[in-house]
Amino acid sequence: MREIYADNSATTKIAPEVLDKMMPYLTTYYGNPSSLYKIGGKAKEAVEKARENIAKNLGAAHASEIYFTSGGSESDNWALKGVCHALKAKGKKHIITSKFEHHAILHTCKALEKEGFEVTYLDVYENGIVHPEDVENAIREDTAIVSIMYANNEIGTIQPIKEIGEICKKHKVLFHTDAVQSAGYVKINVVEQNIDLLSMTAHKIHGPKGCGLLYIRRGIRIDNLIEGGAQERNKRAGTENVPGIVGLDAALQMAVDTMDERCAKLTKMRDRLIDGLLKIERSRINGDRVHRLPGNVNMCFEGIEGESLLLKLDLNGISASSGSACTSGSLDPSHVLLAIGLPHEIAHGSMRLSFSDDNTEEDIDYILKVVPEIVNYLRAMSPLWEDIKKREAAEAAQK
Amino acid sequence: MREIYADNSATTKIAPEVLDKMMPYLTTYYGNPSSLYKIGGKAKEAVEKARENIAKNLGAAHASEIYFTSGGSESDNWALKGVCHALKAKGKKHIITSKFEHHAILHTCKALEKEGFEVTYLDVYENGIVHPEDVENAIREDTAIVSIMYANNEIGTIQPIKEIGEICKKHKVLFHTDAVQSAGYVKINVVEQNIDLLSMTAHKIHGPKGCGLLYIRRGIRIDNLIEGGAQERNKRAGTENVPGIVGLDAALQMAVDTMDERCAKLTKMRDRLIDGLLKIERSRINGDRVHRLPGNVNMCFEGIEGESLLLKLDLNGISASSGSACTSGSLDPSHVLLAIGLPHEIAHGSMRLSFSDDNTEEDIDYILKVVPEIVNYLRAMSPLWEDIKKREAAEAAQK
Amino acid sequence: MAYSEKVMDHFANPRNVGEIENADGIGEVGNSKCGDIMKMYIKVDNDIITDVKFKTFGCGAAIATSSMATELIKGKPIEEALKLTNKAVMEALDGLPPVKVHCSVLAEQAIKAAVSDYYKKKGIDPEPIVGTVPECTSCSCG
Amino acid sequence: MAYSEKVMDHFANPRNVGEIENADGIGEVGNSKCGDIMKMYIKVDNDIITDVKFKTFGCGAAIATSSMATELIKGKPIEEALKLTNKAVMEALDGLPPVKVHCSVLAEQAIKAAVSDYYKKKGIDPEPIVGTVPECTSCSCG
Ligand SMILES: Cc1ncc(COP(=O)(O)O)c(C=O)c1O
Ligand SMILES: Cc1ncc(COP(=O)(O)O)c(C=O)c1O
Repeated sequence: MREIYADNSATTKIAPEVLDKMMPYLTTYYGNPSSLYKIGGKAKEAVEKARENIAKNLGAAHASEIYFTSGGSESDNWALKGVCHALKAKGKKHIITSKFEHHAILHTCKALEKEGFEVTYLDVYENGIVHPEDVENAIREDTAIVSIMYANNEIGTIQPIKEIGEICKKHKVLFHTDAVQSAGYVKINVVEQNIDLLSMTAHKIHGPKGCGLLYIRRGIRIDNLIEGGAQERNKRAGTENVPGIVGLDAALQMAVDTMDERCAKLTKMRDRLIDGLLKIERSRINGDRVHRLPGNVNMCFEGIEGESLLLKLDLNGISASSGSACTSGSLDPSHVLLAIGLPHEIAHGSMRLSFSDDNTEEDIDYILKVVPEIVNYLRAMSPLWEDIKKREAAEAAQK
Repeated sequence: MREIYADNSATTKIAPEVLDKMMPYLTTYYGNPSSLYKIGGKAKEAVEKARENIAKNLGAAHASEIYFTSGGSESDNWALKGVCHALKAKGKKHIITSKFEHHAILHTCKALEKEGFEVTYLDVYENGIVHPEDVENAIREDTAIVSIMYANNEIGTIQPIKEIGEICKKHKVLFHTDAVQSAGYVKINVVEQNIDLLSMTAHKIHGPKGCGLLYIRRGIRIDNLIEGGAQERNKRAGTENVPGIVGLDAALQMAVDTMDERCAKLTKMRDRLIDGLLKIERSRINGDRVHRLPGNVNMCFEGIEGESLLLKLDLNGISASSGSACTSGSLDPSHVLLAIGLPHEIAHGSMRLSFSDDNTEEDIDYILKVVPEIVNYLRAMSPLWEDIKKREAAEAAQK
Repeated sequence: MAYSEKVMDHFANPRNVGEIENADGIGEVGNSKCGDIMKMYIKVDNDIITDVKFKTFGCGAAIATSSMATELIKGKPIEEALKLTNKAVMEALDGLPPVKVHCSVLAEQAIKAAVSDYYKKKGIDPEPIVGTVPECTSCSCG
Repeated sequence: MAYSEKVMDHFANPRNVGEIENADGIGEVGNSKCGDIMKMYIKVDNDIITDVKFKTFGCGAAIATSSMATELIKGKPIEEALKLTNKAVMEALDGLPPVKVHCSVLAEQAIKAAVSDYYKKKGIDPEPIVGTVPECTSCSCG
């Protein structure tokens, strides 16, 4: 059976080239970067080279604006809690974000609400895109930070980051963006896009799990999330995950180098797949078709439930997801799909396929063959589908 | 030239056996453990197997009491901030710790002091050991938590954990221990030792950097440090660092399996080295000689400064440290050595050698040959040593 | 979501899928907001459930529990079918993940609902025999 | 702590280590609490520093800056030696890590202190020529 990994938004395979670059730091250069002696020096050098190169790839003005973390969730938590706690003394107590952020942002907002901060959750409309004017309208005297994700993890919609950045700059409000999903797929330039803080993680771009970063523009006051040793210029304690950092840099570099060609290829595959799957009756694509990550396909098929669809896909060799991996196992339907206005019973039945460079047009052929079969099979045993069909028949008869 | 790595308290080389166990998860089983499909299932299985096995090796009653983190610093921060924030509502606002904890604890305490918590920093006396009765005397009505490290990272002294645990239990106060340095070198049993929370990190025991854990006894109320997805039973968000977790488990298992023999060997090497180096005039061993990690040697040589000693050692192929790696580069002398009562000028001149199973008796021979030569060389160019000698001569003449 | 092999077997090859044309009893439980709907059809002869079929909209566990439940009551006296607990269904499937326990509850309820319907159709008040079929409570949405 | 090759060279093979028996001037700066003490000996002939030696208790950078500073003033007129800045010492060493800049300041001060001592010994008030040798300020302990 064909095996297709189509859940690259959840996590990716470490690219062999990336692992190769990490290996010396998993074996020979194991020293502590903060130490004096030679093998520590090699590790230190690797960390600082990675920092410089990453800064360049993100358009940051200074390498020292890149702080390594354990991943996207830590970066998101640090950005919001760190800035809010630091600005609290200045009377700032308001946060602006959107309804369909990742839980690393939304749950952090909830925690900050408990502490007394106020949060505005902006609408993302039917196409899954925040309106910059909504950001502007929501800004208050006491707004500490605006946090809008660069691209959504479930439906892949890309937000007007530059416009939001300009608005934040104009009103002198900090702007954070969770770029976990977009890094490596869009051209990021934190200076040109007026981004003050940016979260990233390695494992979404063929790097290792357990390593991410927070870009913090120079001069921004931010409290520490993890206190301790003097690592990361006293801002983030803990012995540096040297192989992870090297892997993060290698992965981002590879993504930047291959971006144009890779995205063109993925966009073509994506659009053919969407067009093909939309031929299934009562199917829909979730989120804007144009402002969309090149590898993201998120669809609903009425009358069937998401998990059984995914299990069937798995039995047919296709690894997919119904949304964010971190919530699978929960009974609630996707907060993202509810945010774009889908009713519960349809939100329960979503399928996210997310592709990487490892996928091929043959994969798309196979998926286009298998998915309609599965949908038909599951609909045949669905009482909900039965009802839909009966309703249709009744309506047709009325006419 | 002989190359000797003698800074295993800073970090260790990943054992080849451990890396072997990690490799499948760095290559083939890259799936997200929270996902539905098969390669995610393999990852999930590995994480849960590691959790169970680690629980067993720490004497925890339930696998679900083990929470994976990015390392020792995060675990320490989470333990203190999480418990204090959760117990604040109950009027608890006091923390008991010691003067020579790792900065991950001390700086977290400072941050909590800024929030209004009160902290008692217990004396560690000349031998570097906390007195359990001091803990008992410090406990107040509003004490939220006691945090005493299992073994000190600079001078290797092992604390009376069981006794402190009993006192905390008696007074119904939570007890956290930072076991980052002791794990793998002492028999830990969280139930028997009345430990409520325990921090560990993989890279100190021949596991990978960037992965650690916090043991949290069932029923303890603790706020999250990193919010987001439902990972770690909703307590610690972020895509699991599967290879890291597998490596942490493999490293701890190996350490437990080899503990008796390895510690006996290390103790013998350590004691021979200390005896040999104490023959150098005006040298001293820091910290208790008996209640001490088997691989730790921490000495001062009057009249010479620590960093130049370390650089000389490095030029002679020996990787050592002057204390904790995270503070090297700072101008201040070790807070640990000051805590055991050394004056500044002596505290500046410490050398920590920390050994692992990879070290040999031949290493000890070589160090015993090289260190006295370096000490003599540096003293010959030290104006401080000149003064000491002059003072000695004057005192001798007076008699 | 780690499903047992039994669950996966019943999901991949569900037994008794479909409808019964002139069913003696039909029960439907759950709702689409919850994410699970089970519909069960029974044929009864001499107080024996001679045939049973189901249709389910729902997750893997919902389909597997439907399938297993039908197997467990097929050919059995009504009295015995009514004694089938969600626990027995779970055990027969070698367990379910905690978040999926509600599916087994649905399966138990679907049977009761079908039997109730059978009695109602016969003009017998099902209440004293079947009891009330409670709403799915493990499902907290709404 | 990444030291340049130059620093490591001057640390591993320090030039002009030792004392001068009948030095014309001796300067000592720093203190042991700080972790660095530099002692500099000069021999002066016709306002030319004909010989210079040092003893240093301190880190690698302290030893290297002492060594480099002595090299830079050896054989030079006093006037020129007094113009030597910590920046020049650092540059000659291809730079120092930020936390080690104070070592180069100490080296500059050690020279000034030795020259002051030389003038004092000659009965000349050094103040108008050398200025005051300030206390090490980059060193915040005490
Ligand atoms: C006693 C102690 N606690 C905490 C830590 C921090 O661990 P990590 O570097 O994994 O964050 C260390 C070592 O760095 C340590 O020795
Ligand atoms: C948009 C977004 N933000 C944050 C995260 C969290 O990243 P990590 O799993 O590395 O903590 C993810 C993915 O899990 C994501 O998709």
